[in-house]
Amino acid sequence: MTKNMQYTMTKNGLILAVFAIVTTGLIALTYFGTKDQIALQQQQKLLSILNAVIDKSSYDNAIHLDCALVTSAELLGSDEPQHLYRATKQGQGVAAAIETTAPDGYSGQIHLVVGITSPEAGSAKVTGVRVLEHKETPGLGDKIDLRISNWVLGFDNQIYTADLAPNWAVKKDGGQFDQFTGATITPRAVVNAVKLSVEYYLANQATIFNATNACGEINSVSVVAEKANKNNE
Amino acid sequence: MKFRLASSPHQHIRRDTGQVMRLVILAMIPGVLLQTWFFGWGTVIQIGLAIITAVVTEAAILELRKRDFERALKDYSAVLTAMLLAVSIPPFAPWWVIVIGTFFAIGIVKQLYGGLGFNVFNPAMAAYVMLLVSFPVQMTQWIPPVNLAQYSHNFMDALNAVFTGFSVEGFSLAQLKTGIDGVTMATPLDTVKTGLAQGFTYSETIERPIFDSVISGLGVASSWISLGYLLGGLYLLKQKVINWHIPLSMIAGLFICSLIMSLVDSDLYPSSLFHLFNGSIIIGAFFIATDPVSASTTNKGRIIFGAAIGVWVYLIREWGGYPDAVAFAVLIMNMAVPLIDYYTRPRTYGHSSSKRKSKDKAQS
Amino acid sequence: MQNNFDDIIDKLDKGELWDFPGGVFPAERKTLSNQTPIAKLPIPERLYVTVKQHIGVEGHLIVEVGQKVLKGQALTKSMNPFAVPVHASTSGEITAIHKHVSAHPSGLPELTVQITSDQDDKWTQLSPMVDYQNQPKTKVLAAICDAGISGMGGAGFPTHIKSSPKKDVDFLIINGIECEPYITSDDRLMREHSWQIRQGIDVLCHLLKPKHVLIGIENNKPEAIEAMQVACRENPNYRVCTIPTKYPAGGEKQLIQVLTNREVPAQGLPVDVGVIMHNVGTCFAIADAIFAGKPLISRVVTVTGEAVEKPSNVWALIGSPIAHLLTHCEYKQTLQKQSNIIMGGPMMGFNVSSDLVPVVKTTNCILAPTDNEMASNNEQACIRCSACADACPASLLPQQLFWHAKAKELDKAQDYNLFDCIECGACAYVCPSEIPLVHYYRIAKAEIRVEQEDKQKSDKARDRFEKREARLIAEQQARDEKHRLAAEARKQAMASNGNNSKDKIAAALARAKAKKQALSEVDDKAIEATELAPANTSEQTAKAEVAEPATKVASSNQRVQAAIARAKAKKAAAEVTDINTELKDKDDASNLKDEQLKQPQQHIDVKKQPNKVSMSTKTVVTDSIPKAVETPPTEKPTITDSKQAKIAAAVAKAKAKREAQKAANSQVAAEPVSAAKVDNIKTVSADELVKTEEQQIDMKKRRIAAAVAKAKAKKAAEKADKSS
Amino acid sequence: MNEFKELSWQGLWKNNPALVQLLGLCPLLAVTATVTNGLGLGLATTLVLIGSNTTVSIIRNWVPSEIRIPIFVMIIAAFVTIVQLLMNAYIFTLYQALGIFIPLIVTNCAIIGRAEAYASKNTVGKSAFDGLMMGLGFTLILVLLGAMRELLGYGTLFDGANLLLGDWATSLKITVFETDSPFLLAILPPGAFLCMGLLIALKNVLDSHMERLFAAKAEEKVVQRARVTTES
Amino acid sequence: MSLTFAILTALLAIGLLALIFGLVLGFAAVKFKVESDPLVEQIDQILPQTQCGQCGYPGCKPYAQAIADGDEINKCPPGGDATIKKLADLMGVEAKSLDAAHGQEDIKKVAYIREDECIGCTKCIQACPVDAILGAAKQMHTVIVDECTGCDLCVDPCPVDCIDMIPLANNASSWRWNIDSIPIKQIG
Repeated sequence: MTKNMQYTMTKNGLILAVFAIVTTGLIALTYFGTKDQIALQQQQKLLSILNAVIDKSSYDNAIHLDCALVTSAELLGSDEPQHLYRATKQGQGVAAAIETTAPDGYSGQIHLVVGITSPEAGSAKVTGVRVLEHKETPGLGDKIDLRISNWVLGFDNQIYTADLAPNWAVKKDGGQFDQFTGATITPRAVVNAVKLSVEYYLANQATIFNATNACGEINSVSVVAEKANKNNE
Repeated sequence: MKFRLASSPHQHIRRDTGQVMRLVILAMIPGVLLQTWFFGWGTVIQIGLAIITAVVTEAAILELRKRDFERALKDYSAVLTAMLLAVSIPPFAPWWVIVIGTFFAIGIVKQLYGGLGFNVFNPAMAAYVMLLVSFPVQMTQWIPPVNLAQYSHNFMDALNAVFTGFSVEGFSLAQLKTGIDGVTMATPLDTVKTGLAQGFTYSETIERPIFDSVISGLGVASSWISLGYLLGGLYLLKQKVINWHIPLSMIAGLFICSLIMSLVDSDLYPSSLFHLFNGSIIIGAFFIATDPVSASTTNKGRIIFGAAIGVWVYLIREWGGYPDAVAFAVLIMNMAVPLIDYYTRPRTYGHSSSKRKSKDKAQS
Repeated sequence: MQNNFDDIIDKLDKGELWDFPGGVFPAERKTLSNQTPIAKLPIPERLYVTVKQHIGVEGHLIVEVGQKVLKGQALTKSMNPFAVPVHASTSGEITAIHKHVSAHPSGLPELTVQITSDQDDKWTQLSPMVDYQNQPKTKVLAAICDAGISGMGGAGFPTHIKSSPKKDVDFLIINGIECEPYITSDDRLMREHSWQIRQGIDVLCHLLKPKHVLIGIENNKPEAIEAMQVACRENPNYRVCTIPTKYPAGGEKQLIQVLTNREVPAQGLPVDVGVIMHNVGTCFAIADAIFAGKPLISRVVTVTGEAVEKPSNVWALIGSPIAHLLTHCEYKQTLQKQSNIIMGGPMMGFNVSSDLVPVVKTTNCILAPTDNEMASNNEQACIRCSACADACPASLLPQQLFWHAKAKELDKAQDYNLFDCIECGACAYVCPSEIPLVHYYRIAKAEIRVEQEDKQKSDKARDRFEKREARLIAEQQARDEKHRLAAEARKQAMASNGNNSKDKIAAALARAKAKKQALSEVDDKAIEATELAPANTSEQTAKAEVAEPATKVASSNQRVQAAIARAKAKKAAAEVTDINTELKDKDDASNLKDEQLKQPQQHIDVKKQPNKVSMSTKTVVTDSIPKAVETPPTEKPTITDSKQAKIAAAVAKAKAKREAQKAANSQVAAEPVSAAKVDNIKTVSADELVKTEEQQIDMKKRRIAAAVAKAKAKKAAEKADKSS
Repeated sequence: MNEFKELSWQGLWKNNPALVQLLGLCPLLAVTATVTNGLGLGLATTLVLIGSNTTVSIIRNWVPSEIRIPIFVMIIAAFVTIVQLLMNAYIFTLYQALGIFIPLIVTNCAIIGRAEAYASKNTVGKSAFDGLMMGLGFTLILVLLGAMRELLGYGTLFDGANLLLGDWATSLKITVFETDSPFLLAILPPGAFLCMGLLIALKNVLDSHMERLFAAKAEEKVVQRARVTTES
Repeated sequence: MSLTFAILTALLAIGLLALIFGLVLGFAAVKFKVESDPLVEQIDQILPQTQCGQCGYPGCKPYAQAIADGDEINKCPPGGDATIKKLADLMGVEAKSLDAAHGQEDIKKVAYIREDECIGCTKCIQACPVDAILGAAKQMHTVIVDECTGCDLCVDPCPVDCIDMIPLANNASSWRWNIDSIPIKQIG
C-alpha cells in the first residue's frame, strides 16, 4: 500500500465521516425541535377521525389517549392486535371506536374504524364508519371512501340487534344497504366487517372498558393516523 | 426508347396487406353473426360506430401527418381494429365508450407510434384495457342473451339504448340488463370469481341460485360465439393468413395451466373447458394475439409468445383483479416481443448457433 | 453437423431427400418456351463482346481495331489465374474497342470489342483433346481455361479454378434445377444434348475424382430427367435426383442442402463440405472445349414472356445484342407500356437499360413480360407479418434486415447476417406490403462495402499523415540542431578572434552560413516587411537546388550564365537581407579563423559546397554534385532562367484565366461593375507584364505584380461572391 | 445578469428537468393526480433543490471528487428529512396531502443531477438561483400535468387547494364538468405517462416552431479553414 | 436521557460507516484509476482522415481531441451525415445536420494534375497532408490516386492552377444499386 493511497483513504474517510456526523446532527436537532409539535399534530388528527365516528359531545375523556388492544381474527378480521378507543363520560364507558379489517375486499383488505355505542343491552348503534385504507378498484369499489361518495354515511345511526341481523347485508343479498353499480363485493365486505365489529362490541362490552390503557405513550397512537395519512393519497 | 428499371424480384405473389386484412374481417363474420344472434343489434351498432370513428380518426391523423391517407385506408387495418374492439365491449355500452376507445386505439396506440406496422401494442386491446380501466361500470355490464332477457329489444331499441341509455319504450339500460329473474348480469367468469372470493368453492358457485339460468345461458352464448370465431380462425389458418403457432400455443398454455390447477383442487379452480369457452379466449387466440404487427415474428418466438399469453390469462383470471384477462395478457406479451424476437433468432444457414452467442458476447 | 457420406447415399438409395427451409412457389410459366427445340439464329451484323464476363480479373486485349478475327479466336489473354479469355464468336473485323453498355444491373459501359461479322462464320484452328484421360490434369484445366469457360448458371466463376480444388470431393453435383420461373434453357439443353452433358461430367470426374455424382433436376422437367437418366445409365456412380419443385432449389447452397443435408459454412465454399457444383450448361461447354476444341462462344438463351410472340430457346452467340434475339422471337413492344426487358429470370434477373446489351456467358434468359405479368411497385408499410422470414431459404430475418438496412444501421444489419442473403427474392415475392426487400439489402451491402473501403482508406491516410508529421518534426529538429551548431561555431570563432591567419574560403563559407541562418530566422518577417525579400529568399534557396540537376546541363553555356546571373542576384539579395535583418555579426563572421575549418561538421560541408559552386561560377560544377544531392529536394520553389518566360507566361495566363472567370462571376453579382473593373485592370496589367523583357529584376516585379493582382482579384471576387 | 437570464431559460424551458432531462419521474408521475398535489410537491422539491444546491456549492472546494456523490446524497437526504419534519410539525395539512412523497424527493434525480452538474462547479449565488429555476421548472410541469389529469379525470381544477393554501383556497376549485363516470385512466399512473408524453410532444412542437422562427435571424458565421500543412 | 444516548449512538454509527466507506472509496480511487482516455482515439477512428481542415482544426486528430473536449460534432463535411451519426452514437448526443459554415458534403473526388501545365514548383507536394503527390522540383508532379483523400488542400497553392478535383469514376464494381426508378418511399 503506497503512501499516496494511505493519504487518500484517510482523507476521504475523515471527510465523509465529518459530513455524515454533521448532517445526522442537523437532522437530530430538527427532530428535537419538532417532535412535540409533530406529536401534537398527530393527536389532533387521530382525534378528528375519532370524533368523526363518535359524537364529540357524548364523552368527556381524552379518547385518543384511552385505548385497549384487542384481537379477534374472526370478528375483527385480523390476527394482529387492533386499537379500540374508549369513550367515557364521567368514568362510564359510553362508546368505542374499533379499528377493524374487512379481509374480503375485491382487492385485498379494507381497514375501517367503526364507532359504536350501546344504548341498551343487546342492541348497538353505529355512530359512524370511516375507511382508513383500501385498495379497491377506482371508479368501482372506491365509493366506500367518503371523498368519493357518501355511501359510508349510510351506516350512521343504524341500529343492530340480533333480530335485525339479516338486514345487515347489501340489497342484492336481501339486506338494507345499497351496493354500487357494477360492484357488489366491496360494499358486501364493508357491511360485513361493520356488522362483525358491532357483534364484537356487543359481546365484549364489559371487558373492553376494564382493560388496561394501552395508549399512555403518545407515540403508540400514531398507527391510525399513519394509516389515515396513507389513505389520503 | 426508355427502358423500365426495377429491382428483382419482378414477380410478386398476388396478396397485399389489404387483402390479408379483408380475409381476417371475413373470418370474423360467423362470430359476429352469432354474437348478434345472442345479444341483439347492439353488437352491430357498436361495430358501425367503431368503423366510422376509426376511419375518420385515421384519415384525420394521416392528414395531420401529411401522409397519403387514401392509400392507408385501403389496407383495412383500421376497420379490423375497430371491429375487434367493438365485439369486445358490451353491446349496450353507451356510444361514447366505443368512440373514445376507437379514437384511442387508432389515434394514440397506432398513429402516435408511427402508424401501421410501428405500433408496439395491439391497438384494439390497448383501447379495451383503457376503457376497462377508465369506465369499469360501463365495460363490465353485459346484457343477457336475447332469449333470456326480461325485456326484448329490436334494432331501434338497441340504437336508442346505445345513444340515450333508454330503449324506445323507455326501459332504462339497467332494466335492459336485467334477466328474466330480475338479476343484473355478470359474466360467468365474474360470478365464479365473486363466488370464490366469498369463500364458496367452484362447484358450489355454479350450483348456487345466483349462478342461474341466465348466467349459464350467458355461458352457453359465450361458448357458441367462441365456436363462431373458432370457425373463422380455422379458415384463416387454411388461407395461411395466420400461422398455427400462436393460437395453438396460447390455447395450450391456458389449457395446461387450468388442467394442472383443477387437478390439484377442482373445488377452487374451474375446469379447462370452462376457461377455454368463457370470455374471449378463442377470438383472442385466433384474431387478437395473431395480429402480426405486435406479435413475435419468429416461429419459436410465436410459440413462446402464445404460450406466455395463455399462462398470463390464467394467472390474471385466477389471481388478478379483473375476471377476464386476454387483453392484459396480450399487452404484457406485446412488450416482451422485441426480447423474444432477439433471443429466438433462427440459426442462419451456414452459421452455427454457438458462434452467434460468442459474437454477441464479444460485442457486448 | 456434416452428414456422413454413406448415410447420404443410403438415404438417396431410398429415394428420399432433405429439404431446405422457406421457399416459394411462383407460377412457373415454363411451357411458354420449352415446347420447341433450341433454334439457330442468323449471325448478327455486329457483336459486342464484353472483355470481362466472369468473376475475377479481365485479361488484356491481344487484338486491335481493324484486325480480322476468325470464329473462336481469343481476344484477350492473361497469366492471372483468375482470368479467362473471351473469344470472337464469329469471323469478321474488329471495328471498335470501346465502352459499351454492359450486361450488368447498372448498365454502365464497359470495355467491349465490337466485331462486324463477315457472315462467313469461319472457324479458327481448333485443337480437340479427345484422349483427355491420358493427359495431365493441368493440361485439361488449361484447355478449359483457354476455352473461356466460366460458370454458366449465374455467378460466372471461372470453371478451371472450381475444378481444381485443394480438398477431397465427396459429391460432384450437376445443377439442372433451373428453379426460376420462365427459364427453360437448361431444360432444353438437357433434353437435346444429354449425351454431351454427360461427356462434360466425365471430364469433370476425371479432374475432381468425386466419390459420387448427383445430377439434380426439378420434377417439373420429366423429359429432361428421362434424357439425363438415359445418358447416365452406364455409370452407376452417376445418379439423377428428382428434386421437388420449389424456388430457390437451384441455389447452390439450397441444392447442396436438399441433396446432402450439408451446409456450406458462412463465408465458406461448397468444397469445404466436400461438394463441387457445376451447371449443366457448363458441363456442355466443357465437353465442347475438350472434345471439339471449341471455346465458349455461344449458349442457349430462353427468350420468353408474353410480350414476345414466339417464345423459345435459341443458340445465341456471346456478344449478340439482345435486340437480335428479341427480333427473332418477335418481341412486341406495344404490349408493354414502357419497354421492360429482364435479363435472367423474374426472381433474380435485372432490367436492361438498352436493347444493345450483349448476351454474355451467364445470360440464360431474356424475359419480356407484359405489364400485368409482373409486379407493380406499390410499397406499403411493413406489417411485420414475417411471411418473408417463412420464405427465406437461408433462415434469415428479412424484416429485421429491412429495418436496419432502411435505418442505415449497417452494423446491426450485419449482425443479422446480411451477407448470408443470396438475394433470391423469395422474401420480396411474398411480402404483402410489396416492399422491395432485396433492393434494400443490395443497397445496404453496397454501402457496407463502400464503408469498409473508406475505412481502409482512412486508416491508410491517417498512417500517412502521422508519418508525414513525424517526418516534418524530425526535419525541423535537424534544422534547429544545425542552426544551433552554426551559432556555436560562430561563438567559438568570435571567442578565438585573436588568431589572424585567414582563409578566404572559410570566411566566405562562414558568412554564407550565418546569412542563411539569419534568413531562415527572419523569413516570415522579411516577406511581410519588404517585397524584395521573398524573391531574395527563394533565389537564395534555389541555388542549392539548381546544383542538383546541374549535372545534366553543366556543359550548357546558358546554364552557366544563368548561374552567374543568379549568383549576382543572390549577392545583392543577401546584402538587402542583411540590412533588413540587421545582422551585425556578418562582418565579424567574415573574419573567421582557421579553427572553424577544423570543425568536422558534415552538414556544414554539405551546405558549403553548393554555395561555393554557385558563387565561384567558373569552378568545376560537377565536383559538388554528390554532396549537393543531399540537400532536401522539397524546398522553396525555384525558377530556372531558361523556362522563366514560359513559366511567367503560364502563371500570368492562369491568373488571367482565374480572373476572367471571376469577372464573369461577378458580372452576375450585385456589384458587377466595380468588380469587373478591378479584374479587367489587373488582367491587362498581367498581360503587359508578360511582354516585358526577361531580366531578373523584371522577373521579380512581374511575379510581385502577379501576386498583387492575384490577391486583388481574389478580394474582388470574394466581394462579388458575398454581394451575390 | 445575463447569466441569470440564461439560467432561468435553461431551468424553465430549454433544459427543464421534467420535460427534457426526464428526471424525477417517480414523484412526477405518482403525485400529479391533481393540481394541488403537483403544486405541493413541486414547491417542496424547489425548497430542497435550493438548499442542496447552495450547500453543495459552498462545500464544493473541500470535497474530493471520489466521495462527492455520497456527500451530495447525504446532504440531500438531510435536507429532505428536515423539510419533512418541519412540514410535519408546522404545515400538517400539507404534509398530510403530500404524505409519503416527501421522502421520495431524496430519490429525485433532478436534485442530485443539479448538484452534480451545476452546483458542484459554480458559485453559491448562481447555484441557488439555478436550484430555484430548476425547481420552478419542475413545479411548472407538475402543475400542468396535475391540471391535465385532474381535468380529464374529475372534470375539476384546484380541488383540495385548501389543504395546501388554507381554507380560503376552497373557493379556488373550478368544476369544468360534472361526470358520473370519471375518466379513470387519467387519474391512474398510466394516464400520467400518457399526459407526460403529450406534454413532451407539445414542447418539441413548440421548440421546432421557435427554431423555424429564429432560424432566419441566426447570423451566418464564417469559419476559417485550418491549414493542415504549412503553405509556403 | 435515553433519547440523547440514542442520538449519540446514531451519530457514532453513521460516522463510523462513513469513515469505512470513505476508506473504501479512497482505496478504489487509487487502485482502479483509469490511466488514459481512449475516447479521442475512438473519435479519430470515425473521422474520415481526409485531413482537410474544414472543421477549423489542423487535421482529424486535433478535431477528435476537440470533440472529446466538447466541440460540436457537425463540422466535418467530408464525413457527412454518416460520420455525424456515428459520432452522435459514440458521444451519446443527438445527431445534428452538418454545419453549413464548414462546407457541404460532396461526392468523393480526387486531385488531378494537368501535367503539361505543371511547372514543378512542389507547392502542392508541401500542401498535401498525406504525401499523395509525387514529384520533384522542376519535375512534373502527379497524384497517387489511391492515396489522395480529396481534401483539395493542394488546389489553392498551385501557382498555375493546374490541379482539378475530379469525381471518382463510377464503374460496375463500385456501383451502389441506385436504380432511380425505384424510389424508396417514405412510409409510416
